[in-house]
Amino acid sequence: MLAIGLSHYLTVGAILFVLGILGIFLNRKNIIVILMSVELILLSVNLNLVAFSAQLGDLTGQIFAMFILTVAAAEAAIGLAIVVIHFRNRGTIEVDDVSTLRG
Amino acid sequence: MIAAIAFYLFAAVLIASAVMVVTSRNPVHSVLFLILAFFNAAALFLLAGAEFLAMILVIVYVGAVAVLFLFVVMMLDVDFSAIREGFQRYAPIGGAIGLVLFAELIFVFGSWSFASDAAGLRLNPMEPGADNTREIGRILYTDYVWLFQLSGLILLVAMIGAIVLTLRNKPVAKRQDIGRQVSRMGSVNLRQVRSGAGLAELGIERPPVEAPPEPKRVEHHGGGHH
Amino acid sequence: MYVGAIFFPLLGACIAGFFGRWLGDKVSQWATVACMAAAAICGSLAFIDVALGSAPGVVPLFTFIDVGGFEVEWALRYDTLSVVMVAMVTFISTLIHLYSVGYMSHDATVPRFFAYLSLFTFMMLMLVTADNLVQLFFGWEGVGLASYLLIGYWYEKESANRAAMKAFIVNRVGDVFFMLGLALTFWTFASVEFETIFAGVEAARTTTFLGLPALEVIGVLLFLGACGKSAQIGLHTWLPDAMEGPTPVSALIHAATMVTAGVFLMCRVSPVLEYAPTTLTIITIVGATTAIFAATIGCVQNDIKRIIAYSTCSQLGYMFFAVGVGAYQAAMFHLFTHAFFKALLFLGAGSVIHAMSDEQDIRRMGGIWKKIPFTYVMMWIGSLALAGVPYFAGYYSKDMVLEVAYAAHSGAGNYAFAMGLLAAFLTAFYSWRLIILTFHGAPRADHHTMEHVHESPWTMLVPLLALSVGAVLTGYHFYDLFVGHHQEHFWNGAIFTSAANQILEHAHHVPEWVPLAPTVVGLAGIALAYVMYMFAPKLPAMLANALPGVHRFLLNKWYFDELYDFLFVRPTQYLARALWKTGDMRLIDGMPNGAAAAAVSVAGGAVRLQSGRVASYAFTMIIGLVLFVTLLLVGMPSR
Amino acid sequence: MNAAGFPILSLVTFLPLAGALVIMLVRGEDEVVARNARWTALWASLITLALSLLLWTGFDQTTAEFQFVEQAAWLPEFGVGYHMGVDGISVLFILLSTILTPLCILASWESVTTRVREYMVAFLVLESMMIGMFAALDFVLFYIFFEAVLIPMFLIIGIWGGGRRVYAALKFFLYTLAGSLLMLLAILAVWYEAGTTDIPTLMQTAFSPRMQFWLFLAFFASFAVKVPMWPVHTWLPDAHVEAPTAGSVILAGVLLKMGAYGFLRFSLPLLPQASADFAPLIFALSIIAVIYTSLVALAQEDMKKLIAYSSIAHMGIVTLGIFTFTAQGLSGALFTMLSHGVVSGALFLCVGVLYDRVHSREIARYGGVAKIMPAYALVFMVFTMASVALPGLAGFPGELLVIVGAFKVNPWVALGACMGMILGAAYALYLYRRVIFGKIVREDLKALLDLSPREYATFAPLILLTIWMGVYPSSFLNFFEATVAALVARHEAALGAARLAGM
Amino acid sequence: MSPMNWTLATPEIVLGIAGLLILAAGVIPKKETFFPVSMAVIGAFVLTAVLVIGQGEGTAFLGQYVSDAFSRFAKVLILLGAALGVVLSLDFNEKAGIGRFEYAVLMLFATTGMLVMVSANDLMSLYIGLELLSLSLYVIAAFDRDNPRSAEAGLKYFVLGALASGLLLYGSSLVYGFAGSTNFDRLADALGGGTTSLGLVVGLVFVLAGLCFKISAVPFHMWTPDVYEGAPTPVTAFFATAPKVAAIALLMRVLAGPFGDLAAQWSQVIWVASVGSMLLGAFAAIGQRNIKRLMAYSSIGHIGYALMGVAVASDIGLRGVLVYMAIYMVTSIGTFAVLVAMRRNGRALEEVDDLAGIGRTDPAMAMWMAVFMFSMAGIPPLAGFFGKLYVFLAAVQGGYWVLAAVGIGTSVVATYYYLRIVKVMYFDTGTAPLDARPAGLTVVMGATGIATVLFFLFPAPIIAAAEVAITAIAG
Repeated sequence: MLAIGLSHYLTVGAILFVLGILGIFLNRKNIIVILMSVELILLSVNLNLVAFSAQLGDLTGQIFAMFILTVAAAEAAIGLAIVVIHFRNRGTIEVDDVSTLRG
Repeated sequence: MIAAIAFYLFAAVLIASAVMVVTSRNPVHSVLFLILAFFNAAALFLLAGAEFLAMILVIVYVGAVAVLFLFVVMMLDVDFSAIREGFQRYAPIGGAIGLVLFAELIFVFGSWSFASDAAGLRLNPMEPGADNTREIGRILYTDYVWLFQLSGLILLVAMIGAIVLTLRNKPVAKRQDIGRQVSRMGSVNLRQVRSGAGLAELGIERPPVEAPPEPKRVEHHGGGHH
Repeated sequence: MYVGAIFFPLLGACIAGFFGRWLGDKVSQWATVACMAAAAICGSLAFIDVALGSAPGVVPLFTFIDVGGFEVEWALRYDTLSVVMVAMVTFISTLIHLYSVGYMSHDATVPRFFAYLSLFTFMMLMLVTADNLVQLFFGWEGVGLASYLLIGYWYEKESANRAAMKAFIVNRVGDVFFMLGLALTFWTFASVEFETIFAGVEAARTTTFLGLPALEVIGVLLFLGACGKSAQIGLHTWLPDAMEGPTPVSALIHAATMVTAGVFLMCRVSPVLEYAPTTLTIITIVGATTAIFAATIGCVQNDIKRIIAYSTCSQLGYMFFAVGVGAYQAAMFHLFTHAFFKALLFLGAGSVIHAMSDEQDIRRMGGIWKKIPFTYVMMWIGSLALAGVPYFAGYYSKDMVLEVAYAAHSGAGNYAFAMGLLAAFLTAFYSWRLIILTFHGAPRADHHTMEHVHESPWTMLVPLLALSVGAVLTGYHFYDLFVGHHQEHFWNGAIFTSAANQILEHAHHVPEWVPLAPTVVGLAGIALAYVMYMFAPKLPAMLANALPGVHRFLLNKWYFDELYDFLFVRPTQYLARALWKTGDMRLIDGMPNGAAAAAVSVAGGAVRLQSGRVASYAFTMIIGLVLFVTLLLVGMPSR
Repeated sequence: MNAAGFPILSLVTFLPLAGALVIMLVRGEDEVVARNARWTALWASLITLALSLLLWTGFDQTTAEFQFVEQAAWLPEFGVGYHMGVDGISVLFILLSTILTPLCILASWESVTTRVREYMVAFLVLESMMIGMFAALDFVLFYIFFEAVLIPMFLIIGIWGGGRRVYAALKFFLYTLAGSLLMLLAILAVWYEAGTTDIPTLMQTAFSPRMQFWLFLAFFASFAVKVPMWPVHTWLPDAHVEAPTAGSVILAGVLLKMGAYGFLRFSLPLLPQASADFAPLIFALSIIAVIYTSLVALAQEDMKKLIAYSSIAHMGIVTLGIFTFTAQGLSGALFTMLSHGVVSGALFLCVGVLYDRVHSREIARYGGVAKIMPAYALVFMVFTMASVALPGLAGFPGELLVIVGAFKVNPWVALGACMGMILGAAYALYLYRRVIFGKIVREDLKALLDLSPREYATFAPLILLTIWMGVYPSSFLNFFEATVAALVARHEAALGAARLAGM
Repeated sequence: MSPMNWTLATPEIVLGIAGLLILAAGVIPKKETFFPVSMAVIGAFVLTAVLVIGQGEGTAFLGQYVSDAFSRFAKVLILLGAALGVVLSLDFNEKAGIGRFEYAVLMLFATTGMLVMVSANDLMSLYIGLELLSLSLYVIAAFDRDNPRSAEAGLKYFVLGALASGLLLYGSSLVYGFAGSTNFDRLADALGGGTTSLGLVVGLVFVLAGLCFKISAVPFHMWTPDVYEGAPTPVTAFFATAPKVAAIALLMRVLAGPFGDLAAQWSQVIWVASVGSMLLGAFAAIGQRNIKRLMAYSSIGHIGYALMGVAVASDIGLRGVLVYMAIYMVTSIGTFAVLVAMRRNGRALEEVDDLAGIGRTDPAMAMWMAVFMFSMAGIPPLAGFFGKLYVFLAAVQGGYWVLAAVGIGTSVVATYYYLRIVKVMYFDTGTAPLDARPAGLTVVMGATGIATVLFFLFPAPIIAAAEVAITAIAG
């Protein structure tokens, strides 16, 4: 079914996944980039699911991916809403400034 | 062969743009690279035969989510030049951890095996040659109606959330109030106007402007100091 | 009657102690005197019944303890040994109660004093009538308590408190050995009842304990206990200090009764001692040493009561070495006579002190014999009896003691005899030193005191008179019964002597010079005292200057107090503080407190991880994830 | 059901709790609430006392069986039940608790003026838990009561205590908690091993030597802290010093007994082999405790601290007695526990009397009290003497029996215990001398009043008990004679069996 | 394949529809409808709870949904916690200016999500339920939007939550890839086949990571203190109770059900998480001054104890977890009722020291708070002791001595800070009394307090129920 091996897809997925993770915790810029990193992670998951779906010849993976897309959209909306109110309160969306609560 | 070349090409661009998403200094650039990444991912979906998902990815992600990102980036009006450059000081160890994780995943994929009866356990096996979109549509609205409805609920929650968090009833904001419009009888004069009469003839109708309230007069008694 | 003799004093103590405040001084003191008199009558009747009528008996009261074979009854054992003590104690105690009526008349808390006194008598009677070691120990500790209370009677005096405490604690040291002896007795004989013990002695001869004959160990332990109570050398230090108490107390407790409890105990366990020859030897040596040691100190002391106290100590040594050579009867005899004349001496001294407005230092007395002639005579009688001048009570008993020591024909016996003889000389010497310095010569007290010197009231003089009669007559009168030809009938088995022990018999057949020797040395001592203090008053000072070391050594009581202070008191105090401040507060508390501090610092560290930065949080999560994945990939060796 | 015909143990256990509930429901002015709380507490505890006297009269002294047994399902699927009952070991401790509580309430009548309601509630809850602990015949039930005691005691020390009360309360709580949690593990292990926590059933169960070893260590951790044994004793002086008078009384009178009770109830019968193996260690620790703490007591400058240290020394005697495994030693230990409960409780009350008047526990602050408070001096003397084990008073029979028992096992151990007698006399008399004797130097002391009628009422029963226990101890010893005999027999049988198995 | 069997899911459907109706009803009136909407939501919870109790057994929606004794047990707990959570918010939100009806509606949808979670029998339903819960929670964490702390809390929770769900999904994808199915029953079949692969195990670990985030187990706990502190107090109360129960119930179902055969693997992970949580919960709370933050660490510690039961991987252990969570939830709600009531001169208080002296000024509240603290410390006879008893019993039975020992040690340390609160309330003297508290809070405190105190009288029913529940998933 797959034009190219499963492991290729999985590897690409893994790279995206790791990039997404690195984007979250090595990022010092703004929070929106973190949200985008989350999108990358979800993308990698979708890639995995699609690859497995194709490999197994089973549609469940794609259905799963559908739901993930839906939820990711909702998540993005809420995430951005929270970023907005945070910005309104603080006037900044720098990552390291989100640290008044600690200890 | 072509498929392989296409895969490598799209995968390479995908990864490159993902890297740019993470490392780009300007968030607007990040969003744009994200869009590029989505497009490439959609292409990879297509290669894997998931055509419907590929389309959805483009429509939903590029059309809605990415644009939303852009919108917010613009709206927040952040002074990006002030944002500090570079990674955190523990970037090396972070990178190392990332590498370890990646290595482990690769190691795992290298020895990937399926459950012995995986084929028999499939819930929705694909008919050979069936239309991907049709099939998905069929089972999504029947077998998965429960989750489908719940996803709707999630979207509703997202909507409520976004509104409740960001919507402000500022007294100065202009909002449409249908009820008020409908019930607005006395303040607007309806007048029979001859058809064809232009502005030049009728002039611009304006509601009577209330005089601004007079500033309260302060009585000065005796001219003494307060 | 048997019960009454014991419990009348307790009744008196309760009346005076609990209701004294409401009854008033007069009523409560006479109530106790009446109770004592009743007890004395009961006691005398019991003496006639039991000792003279040879009708011993046991009055059981109720069960004290009964645990796993460890059975102890409250019971009153009346045999000759105890009844001698009962009679003597009740009689002397009655007299001293009477004496106290006069002596303590100016005191603020008279009922308290009488309550203590009666309580003491009760405890002493419990001690002597005990049917088992535990009850004996009850009395033993009880008299210790009463003694503590009475020594510390004037509790506002720091020295009195100190002395009281010292008495109690030094006694406790002895008591500990008593208790151990008691425990060993139980495990040897499976009982602490005298009857059972005595019956089992024969069988227990082969029992060993830690490789030693059990009987010997029991004997030594009990003897060490007795040493505490009877102020033998080593544990004697409390007795002189005990003179801080009111004089009647000194007379009753620290002369006539309590201090002799040790001797009584030794006689009581004579069946055991009979089979513990080594113990007997130890007793002999310790007793003899005490006799001479206390006598030497007595020669240089200046406190009138302390001199008599050392004399008591010395006389107790006599009794002990009499026990040590197996002549329990002789020990009892000396105990009996000693009670009278020593009480007489103390009461006489009290009368002197009373007359001298509470002055006790004989260096500030002198020249008062004409003002208090009655007391003077009494003191003479007492001293004569003490010195063993013929036909006074002490003569008979002391002679007997020395004779048995000689008759023992053992090394220890000879040592005892020699020491006893020397001590007899010293005894006579310091007795007359006391009399001369107190009554004769130029008055050394201030004018004011001298004006107030007066004879004591009749309540004090009547007891003196009664005791002087005893001091004169008891020796002659009871010689036959106690140690003479009627002794076996008299003791009626209350004192056990093995078949091999014929010491009394031998004592009657010692060479002629032996009975004479004490008298001779006694007279020599008296003579020396006259020479030194009457005729050549400068001699003592010269002697002291000539032998400064010896004098200081004696004056400081052989440095026993200093030694104990150095060996026990100071290290204890130091250790107490060190254990508290270092051991408890620093080391032991240091652990939990340190753990608490460590927990707080760990907490600080844990909290510092919580930096508030989202990126680090995510980083932590990923590290955790990687850790878990690695954990499973590598495989954890064990859980 | 049982000899009394109705669930007397449960009644005695939970009656104080009911009293506490009533007090909690009282509303109104502070004054009124305080008064009502006092009287309610007193009556509740007195009725409890009266009921508990039925235990005294109804107890069959001839048998080692559990009596007044009550059983009810509680957690049947786990083998945990509500099982109450008493034998010779526990019955007198229940009585001790019920006697001391009213006295404590009386003693706090005037000295506690703040938050009286809470105070009385805490005390009644405390009483309830103590009684329950002694009556529990189920291990889990026991543990619940055992631990629950901590809560009211923590509050009593912490709220009504002295200057360093917070430190003391926390130390008390955490120390004991740490110990008992280990015991909890052991209980769980026993539970798992035997399938039940019913104590009479467990007593029939034999554990493997290895298991016994670990179980003993865990029990030991808990009970040793509670006793307290050296070197985990330091919580006690602090707790005592800071606790209010009545708190100290209960602490010394009953709570300290819980550890020793645990040894008797669990360590000995359940783990005979390990108990025997560990006995030398216990001896060593006990002797150290006796001598060490007696010495430390000698150096104290605070009255309560001194008495607290003396308590540790006495408890050293108790542990010593328990691990002699002789009838004398065990009975002596039990008797010492009882007498110490009465005597040290009374001593703390004595300190409280002075503290109420002068508000200082510093020894140097006093002197010459005998002059103005002769009755008090007498009372204090009685208890001091009882504390130094003067024959004829409560302290003696126990110590005598322990020493007799210990002598059989090891004379040197007995000698060590005897050292405690000497030192005990030293510190007790030293205290008495400095406080009661001497001249009055401080002006304010001259105005002190002697005992009030209420204080007489508090002390009278204690004095009577002290003398009764001293003169006629067999009336108490008879209660546990049969039980102790059975205990010793079982212990020897178990050891004999183990020895046979070893061959 | 089981049929659709719609009616089995009645409770969730009813709750969801009720939510829509309430939302609609709340929007229309002109004035703020917070109070009536909250009441309606509570009513909906009660109704749902009744339905849950009467719910049948079986699966629905082609195996995506399951109803059994376990789910019913958890659901009743969740609904109880959620209802009380709404009660706690009533007065507080009004005073804090966040008394908007959407709050209650979001609580309702979050609860719906939780119900879906505990009934999930498929990785997808698991994910959807979890996200329904999470998204609602993100919003209500930031609900006090003008308060920077609340916004920050929401942001942190969101970012880390999104990461966690990413991990969960990645794991799910691997599991799906291995087994070819997302249905739990089929997963169990696939794993029962005897073949396991590294991929599956790694997938499992990722899934675990996602779930551990929700229950805030170390090392996925980092959000907890910050979010607890920043969010409005009633929100914190809600966070600490019902979602915890739901998440741990889900965890148990996943581990005991489909992954039951991999117990040897996941038990190690849970072991580490348990030990870490206990240690962190005990130590990090020591120095805390903010009482909400302290409660956060405390909840981490409690999760550690609960995980002890999971790690043992036996019926007894799982039963212990259920009992533990039930008790923990009740006690927590009581505690938070007290925290919500901490208000002086109209200002909400959050410092431990603000409790000073309430033993005198507000004895009833102090008493209940003390009861809760002692219960959390595990002192008998309070309920918390029984929770610990059961998990320790499981650990001992399983021979997990290290776990038990760590549990003991951390219990003692943790007791210290619980006692510190009691100390502050009773031993210290306060400045001024707190404001009078609304009756609702008094009722909640009293009810949970009495339940905590009297649990020991009748522990059998709840334990029996837990027993039955566990049989349903593990038997």
